[in-house]
Order: sequence, then structure tokens, then C-alpha cells
Amino acid sequence: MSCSNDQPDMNRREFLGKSVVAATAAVVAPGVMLTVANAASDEGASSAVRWGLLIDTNKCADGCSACVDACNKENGIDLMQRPTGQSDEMWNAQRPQWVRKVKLRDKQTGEISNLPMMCQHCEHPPCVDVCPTGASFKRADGIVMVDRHTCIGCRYCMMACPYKARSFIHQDVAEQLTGTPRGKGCVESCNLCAGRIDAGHSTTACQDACNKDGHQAILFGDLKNPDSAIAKALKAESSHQIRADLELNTGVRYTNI
Amino acid sequence: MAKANFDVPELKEYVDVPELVEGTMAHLSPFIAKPDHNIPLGFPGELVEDWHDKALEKLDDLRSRYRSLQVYLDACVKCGACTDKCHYYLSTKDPKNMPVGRQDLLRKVYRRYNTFAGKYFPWLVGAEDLTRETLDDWYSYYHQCSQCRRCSVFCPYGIDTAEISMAAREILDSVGYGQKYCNEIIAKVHEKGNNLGLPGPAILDTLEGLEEDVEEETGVVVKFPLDVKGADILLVTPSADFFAEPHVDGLIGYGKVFHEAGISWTLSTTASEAGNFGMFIGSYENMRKVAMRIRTAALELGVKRIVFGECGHAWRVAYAFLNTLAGPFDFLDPKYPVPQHICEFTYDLIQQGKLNFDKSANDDMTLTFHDSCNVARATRMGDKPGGQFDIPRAVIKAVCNNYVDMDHETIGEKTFCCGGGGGLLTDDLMEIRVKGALPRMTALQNAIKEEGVTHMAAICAICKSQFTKVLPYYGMDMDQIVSVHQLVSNAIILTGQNTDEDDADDESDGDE
Amino acid sequence: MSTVYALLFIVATLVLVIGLARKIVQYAKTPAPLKIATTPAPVTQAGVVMRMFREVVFFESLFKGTKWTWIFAWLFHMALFVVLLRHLRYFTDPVWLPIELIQPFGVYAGFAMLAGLAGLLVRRIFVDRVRYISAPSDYLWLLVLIFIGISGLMMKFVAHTDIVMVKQFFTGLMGFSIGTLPIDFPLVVHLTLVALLMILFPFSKLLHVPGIFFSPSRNQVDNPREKRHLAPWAKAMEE
Amino acid sequence: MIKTQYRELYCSSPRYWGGLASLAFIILVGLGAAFHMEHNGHFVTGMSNQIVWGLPHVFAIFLIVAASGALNVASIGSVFGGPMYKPLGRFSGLLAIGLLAGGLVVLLLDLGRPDRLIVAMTTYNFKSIFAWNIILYTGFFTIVGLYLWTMMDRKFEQYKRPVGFAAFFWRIALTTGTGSIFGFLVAREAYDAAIMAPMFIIMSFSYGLAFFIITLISAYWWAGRTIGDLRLAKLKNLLGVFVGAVLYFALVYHLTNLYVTQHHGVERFILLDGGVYTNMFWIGQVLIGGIIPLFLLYSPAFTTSRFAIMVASLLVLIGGFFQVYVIVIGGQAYPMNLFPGKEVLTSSFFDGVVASYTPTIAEALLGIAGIAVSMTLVAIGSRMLRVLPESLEDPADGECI
Amino acid sequence: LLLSTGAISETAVTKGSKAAGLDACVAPTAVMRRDHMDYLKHDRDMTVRKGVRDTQYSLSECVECHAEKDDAGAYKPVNAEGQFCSSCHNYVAVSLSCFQCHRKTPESTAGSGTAMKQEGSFSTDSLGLLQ
Ligand code: HEC
Ligand code: HEC
Ligand code: HEC
Ligand code: HEM
Ligand code: HEM
Ligand code: SF4
Ligand code: SF4
Ligand code: SF4
Ligand code: SF4
Ligand code: SF4
Ligand code: SF4
Repeated sequence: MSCSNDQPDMNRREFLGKSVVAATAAVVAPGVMLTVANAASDEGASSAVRWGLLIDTNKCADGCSACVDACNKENGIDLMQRPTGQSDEMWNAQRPQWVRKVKLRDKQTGEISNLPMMCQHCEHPPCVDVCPTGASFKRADGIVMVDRHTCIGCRYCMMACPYKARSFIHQDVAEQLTGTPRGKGCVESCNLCAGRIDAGHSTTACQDACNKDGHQAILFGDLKNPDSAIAKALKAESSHQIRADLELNTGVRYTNI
Repeated sequence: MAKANFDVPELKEYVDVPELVEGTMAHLSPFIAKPDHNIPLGFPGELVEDWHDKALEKLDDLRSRYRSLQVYLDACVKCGACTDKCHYYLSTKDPKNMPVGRQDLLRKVYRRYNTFAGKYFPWLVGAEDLTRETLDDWYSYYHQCSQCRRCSVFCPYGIDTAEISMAAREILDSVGYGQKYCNEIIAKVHEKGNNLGLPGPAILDTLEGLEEDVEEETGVVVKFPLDVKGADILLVTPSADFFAEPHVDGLIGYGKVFHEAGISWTLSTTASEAGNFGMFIGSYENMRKVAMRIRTAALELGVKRIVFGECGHAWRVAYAFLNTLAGPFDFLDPKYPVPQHICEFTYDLIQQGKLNFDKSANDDMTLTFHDSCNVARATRMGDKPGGQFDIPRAVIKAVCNNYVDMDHETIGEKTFCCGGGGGLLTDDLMEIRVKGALPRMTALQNAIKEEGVTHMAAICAICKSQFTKVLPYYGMDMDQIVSVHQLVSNAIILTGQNTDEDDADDESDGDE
Repeated sequence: MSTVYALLFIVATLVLVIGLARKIVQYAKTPAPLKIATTPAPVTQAGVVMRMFREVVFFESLFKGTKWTWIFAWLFHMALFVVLLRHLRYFTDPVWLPIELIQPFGVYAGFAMLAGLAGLLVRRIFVDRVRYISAPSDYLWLLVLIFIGISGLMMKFVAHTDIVMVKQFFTGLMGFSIGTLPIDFPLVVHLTLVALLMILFPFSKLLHVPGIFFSPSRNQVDNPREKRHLAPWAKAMEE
Repeated sequence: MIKTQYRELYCSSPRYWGGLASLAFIILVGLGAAFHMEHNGHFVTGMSNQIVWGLPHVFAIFLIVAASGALNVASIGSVFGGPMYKPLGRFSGLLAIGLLAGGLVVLLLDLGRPDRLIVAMTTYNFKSIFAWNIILYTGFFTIVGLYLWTMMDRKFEQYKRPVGFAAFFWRIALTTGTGSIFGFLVAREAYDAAIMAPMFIIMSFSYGLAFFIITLISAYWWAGRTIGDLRLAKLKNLLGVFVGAVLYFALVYHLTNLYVTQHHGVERFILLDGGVYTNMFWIGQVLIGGIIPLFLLYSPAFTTSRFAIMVASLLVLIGGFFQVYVIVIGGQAYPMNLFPGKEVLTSSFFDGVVASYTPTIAEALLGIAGIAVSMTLVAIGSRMLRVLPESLEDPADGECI
Repeated sequence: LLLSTGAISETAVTKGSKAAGLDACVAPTAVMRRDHMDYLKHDRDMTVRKGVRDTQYSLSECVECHAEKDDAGAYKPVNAEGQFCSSCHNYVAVSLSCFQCHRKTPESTAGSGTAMKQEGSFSTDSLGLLQ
């Protein structure tokens, strides 16, 4: 299940994508970035980059759920009200979860590991392949998301996703954040904080939260840029794709499982 | 076999809708009525000078009197649903024999003189002046319509070309351009009481002959009364029943049924004709006059019920119009419908178990039934819609063992005309009669081939006469057409009938 | 321009309403002297209502007659019906709930209507029998409707017009005040043809609409033996 | 040879309208249920992020599969030239259309956003087997419609065979497509099998024929027409063969799965300790849907019993329903193994546990309404069109073997 | 007699909204009235599919500019009865399903409920200002 060998080839891209410049700029000068970010965003998602996450399960703390909470907040998922009359059990089974915390024990060694599971942003995403309307799609920069304007709510992508990364919205959503529209009848999942990234941020909400709690388990970055922190980290140690047997070349990698 | 001076269509397995060929039947029109045919009917003796204006006047008059005409002239959208429904079109390919083509002959004139668009933009809506050619076209093609109403079944608005034909014929009559056959006959009815002009004594003679025949055959005295006052039932039957085969066998059947029912009945000299050709020429006045004879006869004879014999258009006038034309019939027994069809009468008796039959008497035949168009599409029998299809079949099935229907597309409300209705039953129109029978002949031939049918029964004098003439043209025998009550007559076992007739009664069960 | 259209529509409406009313009165007044229902026919009034309903809603007779024509004709008429219902939104304020609910279907109906019309046109051109009975006006009607449909769909999908203004214009007109109409080419075409349609309606074969309800072979009860049926002019003969 | 006379299905009005009215009622209730589901959102159903396809999908897939099978009789008649089946071809086409429409209605109304039907019809992702299915379904309507037309209109008779062939291949493609919806779900162990597509084909034969037999007998009973024993016996024997084949395929399917070590878990789940799914498999699919019908069909005790044929067909349908249920729901309930060699201790997303699913009444009502839609279409269609022979009396001579 | 000129539609722009103080929309009014749906749709696809965030016709900006504040200073949803979007959409019965998913009011910077303005967290406000 080790797959350091199928990591994206990072050496060919020597130049820096415009948006990366912009992203850097955004980090450097958050206060005055607007026009710059604007220029960056003008280009939209670029295939010169491929966004991904590296998660160090060793660092992921037992009992922590900061990333999950941050994601919920970032995307306004926590604004959702539990519908009246719904049982706890059903609420748990039906509420959307873009990222979830999983605690594992190795059957042989008994070793415990923790990790957050979100959409793995597969390079060959089955969810995209099966989606009848093409609502599930992969952006040029490798982010897989659902265009909820064309999603018909057939849930075939949920059937196809090997990671159970997607959630169906089972109820009316009364309130949303401006940046993350969401509503009944469509399927959604982690979009690697696309809005933030497009606006020039260089971290995801979950990463920020994890860092803030001092765990540093999540690292976001451009897999194609050999100089990025994530690429370096991937080079440095062997990482895993979950269910590597399916050869989906995920954009989310795990170390130390 | 009759020799034709025209091509008799060949019978194929199916009648395919032909590509149209214009003018194939333009040459055919019936003999023109002479003054002595016209004048008794109240029409000008011959074509009047100012026929153009008179015709338009008459059209206006009719439009104001007949909602059907007015609506039908306006409403047609030229959808074409009726185009392939007329047997005359199917067999002649002449587009003016398509129902809508036929209507348009009149409609284009209506549009030209009576509608805004036609007055100012005639080319746009296909409006045309009334010319002598148009008038001749009317004469030709409105006399190639048997008023069978088949087109009306399929028209989304129920546009009934028969209504238009009738109106057109009335217009023609009103300008003195009538058809000899119809007008001559109507004149005869007015004068003698029946279409054939049979005088009373001749009828009496025939009836006596029939009594003898029946007695000879069965040993039972069955009366065929004429002008008997105080009888329960007045039977009105087409005059063909008095002499021609197979009609007369039907009359014998009626007599036997009445005899068995034990109800007194009578015919009438003055009302010795069920047919009413007034309908064919669309003349309400003539139709009314012909119908009134029946009322008068019924009153004179003091009957309680009126029963009609087997005839299609006669039954239409009787069923649908008699009450209107000659009613009200409140002097008759209200327990029975006025008038009643002989099939209804027989059927009721069969239902009550009052008649005994030896079905095997008809075993030499495999039968099918021709729904006569006027019965099928303009009348009813019994109290349920569609009874006109079920009741005659029920009667036939009660009296014979072998019965099959023809192709379902050609029976019931979709039945094909025999080709001789609507006042076309005249030798001068033999060409259209023979051709028009094609769809019916095709269906019959298929039934003969596939189901071993030998005979076709009908309940219409015109159908029977027409088929007798036309069957030979198609290589069949003229006696393959039979009356329904002929079958009844064959099978009925009269009370006291001598049983040594022949061996057929071995298995007959109910001859007490 | 707006004024021209305002006047045009006032005239068109008057012509349509008065013309149709006159025709209906004529039909209603003309007696039907004889019972000529095409049998088998219903024997009760309720049965006649059912029969008429089937004719008007399902085109039953046409279905029996010619399946192809039925498919296209029915498609066209049902679609037309939905489109017209959808159009009520330009004339009612507030828009009635059912009309609001059918809005999305109206667009499909627009396409269905065109498909039906195209089918009818093709049949009119290619079936020799139908070609024979067709006058220029028969083609024209189809074309007028096709162009109304095309221009309508153009407004929906190609070059939008200001619908709010259209509605203000027409609701205004209903209160006899003349507003402004957005002058967009498809709208101008659409409205011109519609006005034409309205003006010609009472003088054309579109009289099949009232006609079907007055057709004696369809609207009569089959009860001549039970009930005497007598026209006034026929009654006069009896005296 | 005596020509077959087709005739619209006429039966006494109260019976017909009564039947239609009750169907309409069922449909109305189902629509109400669908509205309830759409209006509130799917939270009112038993479906969840774990069991994403619930009872409506079971109904829909069942009907769609049966639809293509219902066409079988027509195919045997005009493609393979089975004279005994020829007169039944039209009805078989009508039934196929009806069943498919019923299935699709359910599928559509179970979408998260049925209002976006137009999106589904206009934007396709051609990589998706589901998108292909949409094309296959619409194509099926068209082709079977044409096929019906060629069967009913003499003028187009010459196209009957080619169109019949096209319909035949189309419907094989359609069932393959439906089966592949699952076959493509590589991630889910229960579905990851090449045999899924052929198994669906044979399932379709069996359910389709069962539906056919039931509707045919009911229609003839309704209208008081007669069906000959010989004909029924043929249909019955055919059904027996199909039922046997379905059992056989199920066996092969599970055996091959057992061969792949990875799939042992799910096999164990279905066959041994899956609780309700195991019961459904053994009692529902195998016993009710297989063994008992086989017994009823082949036991000499019931050779000519129509009742037995009806019951057998009904059981085949019930068993088939369970079979689809086990495939669809059972397959989802069994957890995906994301972390081989590890055991999931906690997860808020039900990783590693068998998902539970309790269907709600609304879902069932929607599904039943789908069947009612099918039956309504068939009832109306056979009343309006000449699809049913006037009589299905056995031919007098033994010409039809 | 009929020539009384009907009232030419007054603007749909509502008083308490930001737009009330401006004199032009992101495109000329006549154009906006006719074509805003196409623009929105086009830019929607640009944003969602291509990641282009600074489109001219951004729905969040429409809301930003056209939402009306009530006396208390809280925004009214743009799709509420009588509010900007609905005023037309209800009038001509055009569905406005966008707001099933999209936020109907600008995210109030000072507001409480949707505390988004957090250290390090990406604020959607920045989205709103991109133009
Ligand atoms: C900069 C602020 C601003 C933004 C952003 C904005 N609008 Fe406007 N909008 C206006 C103003 C100001 C008017 C009034 C123009 C006038 O009075 O002619 C207006 C008018 C309109 C009108 C015409 C209404 C009428 O009847 O007068 C429409 C429709 C409209 N906007 C839609 C939109 C849509 C859709 C968006 C989002 C793409 C949008 N607007 C974004 C300021 C804005
Ligand atoms: C089912 C939910 C849903 C519905 C309904 C919906 N949207 Fe969206 N919309 C979204 C999502 C999700 C995004 C993506 C936001 C992102 O990627 O940052 C989005 C983004 C957009 C954007 C780009 C972002 C922006 O604010 O400019 C536009 C424009 C847009 N939608 C317009 C519309 C319009 C117009 C409608 C109504 C016809 C609509 N949407 C209906 C979910 C929805
Ligand atoms: C001036 C009136 C007016 C205003 C204000 C207005 N709209 Fe519209 N809008 C319309 C009309 C009219 C249509 C329908 C066009 C058609 O159907 O061809 C429409 C259509 C739409 C559509 C396409 C809907 C569909 O189902 O096809 C969207 C999305 C939309 N508007 C969004 C908005 C938003 C968001 C606002 C508020 C910011 C808004 N509109 C304000 C008049 C308006
Ligand atoms: C009560 C309502 C209506 C009924 C029952 C009805 C019925 C029919 C039928 C049965 C046909 C014949 C089939 C055909 O060829 O299309 C027809 C044709 C037609 N109808 Fe109607 N109709 C109705 C209303 C309308 C209206 C409101 C219009 C126009 C605005 C219209 C326009 C037409 C046209 C143009 C045709 C001729 C089609 C052709 O050229 O083939 N109809 N109608
Ligand atoms: C005064 C009368 C009418 C007015 C004001 C009118 C106006 C309009 C407008 C504004 C549209 C564009 C709809 C949009 O963009 O969403 C439209 C569309 C359309 N119109 Fe009309 N129209 C009228 C009469 C008719 C009539 C009589 C017909 C049919 C015979 C018709 C057929 C259509 C069709 C088919 C469409 C396209 C589909 C649709 O949007 O519903 N219209 N019409
Ligand atoms: S925030 Fe970091 S440590 Fe906490 S659960 Fe998430 S990944 Fe693990
Ligand atoms: S993890 Fe699932 S949802 Fe995400 S890209 Fe892969 S298949 Fe799609
Ligand atoms: S639910 Fe939406 S995104 Fe998923 S497959 Fe269906 S249409 Fe595509
Ligand atoms: S990347 Fe963003 S969307 Fe994805 S899990 Fe993290 S916070 Fe949620
Ligand atoms: S009434 Fe009969 S004969 Fe006359 S046009 Fe119609 S179908 Fe032809
Ligand atoms: S069916 Fe009726 S409407 Fe159609 S063309 Fe014939 S007469 Fe005219």
C-alpha cells in the first residue's frame, strides 16, 4: 500500500505558475493583496498546479477534531439546523460531513492511529466518471468538486466514491455563507477550500485549525511544484494513498499509517 | 355474369390507400330527372335560367336552417383524416371522392360568396366562383356519395359529408337539376305508397303466395295480413321484400316470428314502403310527406306498435327522424319503442325463450354479417349504444352455428358501405357502385379465404340488392348475400310444424 | 411604435371577441332540425359531455382516423394550450398559483408545439391527399404559428426582451392606458403575428374551435325515439 | 392459417374504470409521497449518506430490468420466428414501455432535484454509464415504439424484422447498461463483478416474463377473452427455464466471489451473517423466487393450473424484488474496507460498520406508485390500441410448435 | 382618448440598498433587465468550473448591492416579498431558485450569526470586493 512511486512528477515544472506568485503575494501581504489576488484569480484554476494535502497521522491527535470543526465553520455547515423530528441517529447518518475523523487500530500491532478523511481529490476520480450530467468535475488544478447548478441529486457519485467522501443534503438549508452556497438535493464534499485558494490563500481552513492547535498534521500545497513544502515533504518520507489498489492517484496523502 | 364497360378493380388482400388521380370519375353522373319526376316533389321541372342566384339563395336558406351545414362548412381544418376513409375514394382514386374533396366542392362556393376571406382573397382560401362546371361537378360527385357517414366517424369535428351531400342535392333539386332515380321513386311513393309503385292488389297477391309457400313447406298456416284494422303491429318494410330474392325470404321470416309470438300484425298498402328517399335528396319536406303516410296508416289501422323491416336508411329515418317528422306517437303503446326494428323484436322474443330454433338448418352456411352503414352510424337498437351491432349478431348466432366476423377494421362503426346506398342504386351509376363495393368485397373475400365464410347476411334492402348485383363482378355468387330473417326463417321451428320435412331435425331438441 | 401596437391589440381583441361572439351566436341560433348524432352515441346528456370532453381533450375521432396526424396535432394543441396558460403571466397580477407552477413546462411546450407544427407541415406538403385539399391559407396558418413559436423561443433563448415591460404594457392596456413596449425584433414579430392571428381567427378555419362544440353529429344525445326533437321551422310546417 | 385479430381491450365499464381509478389513487398517493420527500428533503426517508440508494431505487431497477425482459416475448416472436409467441408481440412491446416508464418515474422522483430533469436530458457526461443509460432509456421508448408501430401497421410490416432486431439488441444493451451501473462501482466489493451484466440480463428475462404472464392473464380475465392452455404452457416452461437460469447465475456469482479472497467478507455477509440481507437472500430470493416457483411450474400436480402459474409468476416477482434489494441495499450496507489490516475504532461517518436502513412508508408508496404507473399505461394502451389478440385459443392444428 | 401614457416602470431598485445611491448597475439598466440571467449563468460557470472569481456578474455582488437594509440596519433577503429580485420575479412569475443555495443577504461585517471574520480564516468579504 506504499505508493511513493506513483507520486506526481514534480520535476518537469520548473517555472512558477502565475497563481502561485499571486498566492505567495497574498500570504505576504494580506492587507493589500486585493488587486494582486484579483489578477491571479483572473486566470482561474491553472493546470500548472495540482493542489493536494499531506496528512501526517502521527501528528494527528487522538480526541482532536479541530479540522472538522474548522471545515464546518468555513463552509457554513454548522449553520445547518437539524430538522425537527429527526432522530439523533438519523441526523448523524444524514448530516453532511466534508471531513471526518477516523480512529484506527492495527489488527496485528494494536497500534492506534488517527486521521482526518476528506475527499481525496483523485486524479482519476470515479465520482466524476459516473456523474451523468458532469456536475462532478475536476478543476484544472486538480480540485474535485460538484457543480451544484447541474447536480441532479442522483447520488451515483456517492455510490462510486471509494472513500465515502461525499454527502447528500437531505434537507432545506436556511442559511449559508456567501462564499459557500449550498442547498437541498445536491451532493457536496470537500473542495480543498477552493474559494480560499482562488482568493489567494495558501492554506486550507482545516490546516489552519490544525496548526492553530499546534498539531501541524495537515499540509496543503502544490504537488506539482517541487519547491513547495508539500512536495518536499512527500519526497522526504514515504506516504500512502488510501486504497492505492484502485490506482486513483489521490491528491490527499497520508504518512505513517 | 354482368359485362362491365369499365375496369372492375382487382381484389387484393388489402385495400391500400391509393395515390390520387384527378378526374377519374368526372365522366360519371346519373340520369337527370325529368319534369314529371320533379314537379310532384315541388321542384322546378328543369334547370332554371337563374340557377346561379337561385342556388346561392338556397345555400343561404339551408345554412340558416341546418346548423350542421353551417358548422361543417366553417369548421373543416383540412386535416386529411377523412381522406382515406371513403370507399369511393379508395376504389376510384378520384380526389373529389375524398370526403373533404367532396365537401370542398360546396365549401369553395360558400367561401367565395359568404366569407370575408373568400370575398376578398379567394386565392388564399381556395374559394371559387359558382360556374356551370362547378354545378356539374356537384351533380357528378354529390351523386357519388352514398351518405354512409363513414367519414364522419373519423373527422375530429364529426363533419358528416352526408349532410353536405344532402344539402347539395337539395340545392340542385331547387334549381331543377335533380337526379332521376331518386325523384322518380319519391314521386311513386307519394302516388302509390311504395318505391316500386306496386299497387295494393299486387301486394296482396304476393302475400297470399307467401302464405301458400309457408304452409306447403311447414304445414303451418302463417298469415301475411294486409290492411287489417285493429292488428297490434303495423309492419313497415321495404317494398323489395315483396318480390325480390333474398329480400322476400326475410319477409317470410318476419311472418313466422310474428306468428310464433302470437301477436297480430299487418302490412299497409299505403305505407307499403319503409324506405324514404326524401332523405337522400335532403328534402325535409319530401321526407316528411313520405313519413306521414306511416303515421296515417297507423292511425287508420288502429295499431298499437310499429315495427320496421330490414332496411338501412329506412331504419335511420324511422329511428332517428320518424318521431320528429311524423310524431308524436302518443297514440301507440308506450311500453314499446316507436318504431321498433324487427331485429329488436325477434331478439326480445329470443331473450324470452319464446322461439325455438333448429340451428342446424343453417349448417350449409358459414356466415358473416355486413353492418349496413345507416344502421351502424346513424341509429341504435336496444337501449345501449352499439346495440345495432350486437342485436343482429345475437339473432344470427341464435339461429346458426357458424358465424365469424370480417376484419374488425371493416365492421361496426367503421363498416364499409355496400357501395349502393344514398340513392345510387341505379344502373346508370353501376360503375361507381361496383367500384365502391371494393373494400367490402375485399374483407368478404378474406373472410371467405381465411375463415371459410360462405354467406354474408345483411339487414338492408339496398345492401342486399347492391350485393346481388355486384358480387358477380367480383367473381362471387349473387346468392351469397342473405337476409338475417331469412336465416331466422330457416331455423325457426313453428309450433305444430310437420317434422318429416327432412332429416335435419334429428338433433333438434325443442319441437314440442 | 408602442401606440401603434396598443391600437393594434385593441383592434385585434375587438375583432376576435366580436367576431367569435357573432359566429357563436350564429351557430347557436341555427336550428339542428334532425337528430344526426354519429352512433354509437351516448344516450344521456352526461354521456355527451363525456364524449365532447374526449373529443376536445384527446381528439378521439382523429385518433381513430389517422395516428400520425393525431400525434402531431395533439402534441401541437396540448403544447399550445400550455403555452397559452403560461402566457397568462403577462396579463394577471398577481400571477395565479397554478399559472406560476406551470411556468417551467411552458418552455418545453414551446418546443413541443413547434415539433407538432413541423410534423403537420411536413404531412401537408408530402401526403398527396392532404396536399390536394390544402389551400395557401392552410400552409400559412401553420407558418404563422411556427413563426410565433420561433420568435417566442428566440426571446427565451437568444435575444431576451424586457418581460417586465411587456407585462406592464399589456396589463396597462387592459386598463386602457398605453405604456411603452420594448422594441426588440423578435417581440415585434411575435406580437405582429399574434395580432394577425387574433384578427383572422373569426374568419378562418380556426372556427373549428367553436365549431367542435356545435357539431350536431357529436353533441347530440341519441334519444330520438324517447324524445321528440323539433326545430322551430319544422314545427311551423305542422300547423 | 387463421389470421390473428387484434382488438382493443374492452371490458365492462365499471370494471375498467374502477380498475383505473384505483390505479390512479395509488399513483396519487405515490405522488404525494414523492412530494413529501422532495418538499422536506430526503431526511424524511430512511436513506442516508451511507445508504444513498434506498427502496425507490430497488423498485426502479426492478421495473427497468423487468421492462427489457418483457420485450422478450416479442423478440422470440418476430426475431426468432416463434409462431406461438407472435400474436403476443404487441402486448409485450406495450408492457415493456409501460414498465420502463414506471421505473423511470420512480427514479426521477427520487432524485435530489427532479426539477432539473432538463439538465439530465441535455447535459451528458459520456463517460458515465448512467448518462448512457438515460440515452438507452429514451432510445428504448423510441425503438420499442417504432417496433410496436411496425407490428401494428401493415404498411410498415417489412421493417418489422429489422426494427425487431434493433429492439432486441437495444434491450440487451439496456439491461447490460443497468447491470453495469453496479458493475462500474469498483470500489464496492459486492458489485465489482463482471458477471453482474449477464446476470441482469437473465434476471430481466425472468421478471419480464413473470410480469408478462400476470398482466396477460389478468387482461384476458378482465375482458373475458380466452387463452389456450398450450400457449400458457409454453410461457410457463419458458419461465421455468429463466427462473432456473437466474438461480444458476446467482450461484456462479457467489462462487466466483468466493474465489476472490478479497470478497470473502461480503460473501459471508450476504450468505451467512448479514441478518436481514441473508434472510432475504435465502428465503426471499432463493426459496420464494426460485425453488417454490420451479416447483409450481414443473410439478405434474399443477400442469394446467392457471392459478399455479399466476402464483408462480407472482413469487418470481417477489423473489426478484428481494434479489434486487439484496444487491442494491445489501451491497451498500456492507462497509467498504478503506484500511486493510486495521480496525476502525471510531468514525462519525460509520466507517467499518454495517449501515442500517429502515425504509419509510413514503419510499414504499413511491415505488408502488411506479408499478401502478406501469399498469395504468398498459391498461390504457391496451384499451386504445390493438395489442391484444381477440382470442388466444390454441391453434387447432399443431402448426405452432 | 386612449393616449394617456401609462406609467413607465419605475426602477426595481429598493430604497435602502446600496444600489439606491448609485446610478448604474454593472451594465446598463436596459441590458441588465434583459440579460442578467445569461450573464449570471455564464459567470457562474466561469467561477465554479474555471475558478475565475472576479467576474463582473457575481451573484454575491448582486446581493451585496441590491439588498435593502431595514430600519434596524439588518439586511432584508433580496428574494423576500417586495425586495429587489422578487419584485420582478414575482411579477412575471419567474422562479428564483438560486437563493435556495445562495445567501440572500450580504454577510454583515458586524453581524453576529455568521461570524466569519476570523483571524486566519478566509473571509468571504474579500470575495465581495473583488471586482
Ligand atoms: C455596484 C452595485 C451594483 C451591483 C454589484 C449590481 N447592481 Fe444591479 N443595479 C445597480 C444600480 C445602481 C441599479 C439601478 C440603475 C438605474 O437606476 O438605472 C441597478 C439596476 C439593476 C437592474 C434593473 C432594475 C430596474 O428595474 O431598474 C437589474 C435587473 C439588476 N441591477 C440586476 C443586477 C444583477 C443580476 C447583479 C449581479 C450580477 C447586479 N445587479 C449587481 C447597482 C448594482
Ligand atoms: C444547489 C445549490 C445552488 C443553487 C440552487 C444555485 N447555486 Fe449558484 N452556486 C452554488 C455553489 C455551490 C457555487 C460555488 C461557489 C464556489 O465554488 O465558491 C455557486 C456559485 C455561483 C456563482 C458564482 C459565485 C458568485 O457568487 O458569483 C454564480 C454567479 C451562481 N452560483 C449563480 C447562480 C444562479 C443564477 C442560480 C439560480 C438559477 C444559482 N446559482 C443557483 C450552488 C447553487
Ligand atoms: C427588472 C426586473 C428583474 C429584476 C430586478 C431581476 N430579475 Fe431576474 N429575471 C427577470 C426576468 C424578466 C427574467 C426571465 C427571463 C425569461 O424568462 O426569459 C429573469 C430571469 C432570471 C434568471 C433566470 C431564471 C430562469 O429560471 O430562467 C435568474 C437566475 C435571475 N433572473 C436572477 C436574478 C437575480 C439574482 C436578481 C436580483 C439580484 C434578479 N434576477 C432581478 C427580471 C428581473
Ligand atoms: C377547443 C380547442 C381545439 C380543439 C378541440 C382543436 C382541435 C383540432 C383538431 C382535431 C385539428 C385537426 C388535426 C390537425 O390536422 O391538426 C385541429 C387543427 C388545427 N387547429 Fe385546432 N383545436 C382547438 C383549438 C385551436 C386553437 C386555439 C388554434 C389556434 C390558435 C388551433 C389551430 C389549429 C390549426 C392551425 C389546425 C390545422 C393544422 C393543420 O394545418 O394541419 N386549434 N384542431
Ligand atoms: C398578446 C399576446 C402575446 C404576448 C404579449 C406574447 C409575449 C411573449 C413573450 C414576451 C415571450 C417570451 C417569453 C420568455 O422570454 O420567457 C413569448 C414566448 C412565446 N410565445 Fe408569446 N405572446 C403572445 C401570444 C402568443 C400566442 C397567441 C402564441 C401561440 C400561438 C404564443 C406563443 C409563444 C411561444 C411558443 C413562446 C415561446 C415559449 C414560451 O416562452 O412559452 N404567444 N411570448
Ligand atoms: S486538527 Fe489536526 S490533529 Fe486535530 S484531528 Fe484534524 S488533523 Fe488531526
Ligand atoms: S475521493 Fe471520492 S469524491 Fe473525492 S475525488 Fe475521489 S472519488 Fe471523487
Ligand atoms: S449526485 Fe450530482 S454530482 Fe453526484 S453523480 Fe449525481 S449529478 Fe453528479
Ligand atoms: S480542505 Fe477545506 S473543504 Fe476540505 S476538509 Fe479542509 S476545510 Fe474542509
Ligand atoms: S358519406 Fe360515405 S360515401 Fe359520402 S363521402 Fe363520406 S364516406 Fe364517402
Ligand atoms: S376529417 Fe373533417 S376536418 Fe379533417 S379534412 Fe376531413 S372533413 Fe375536414
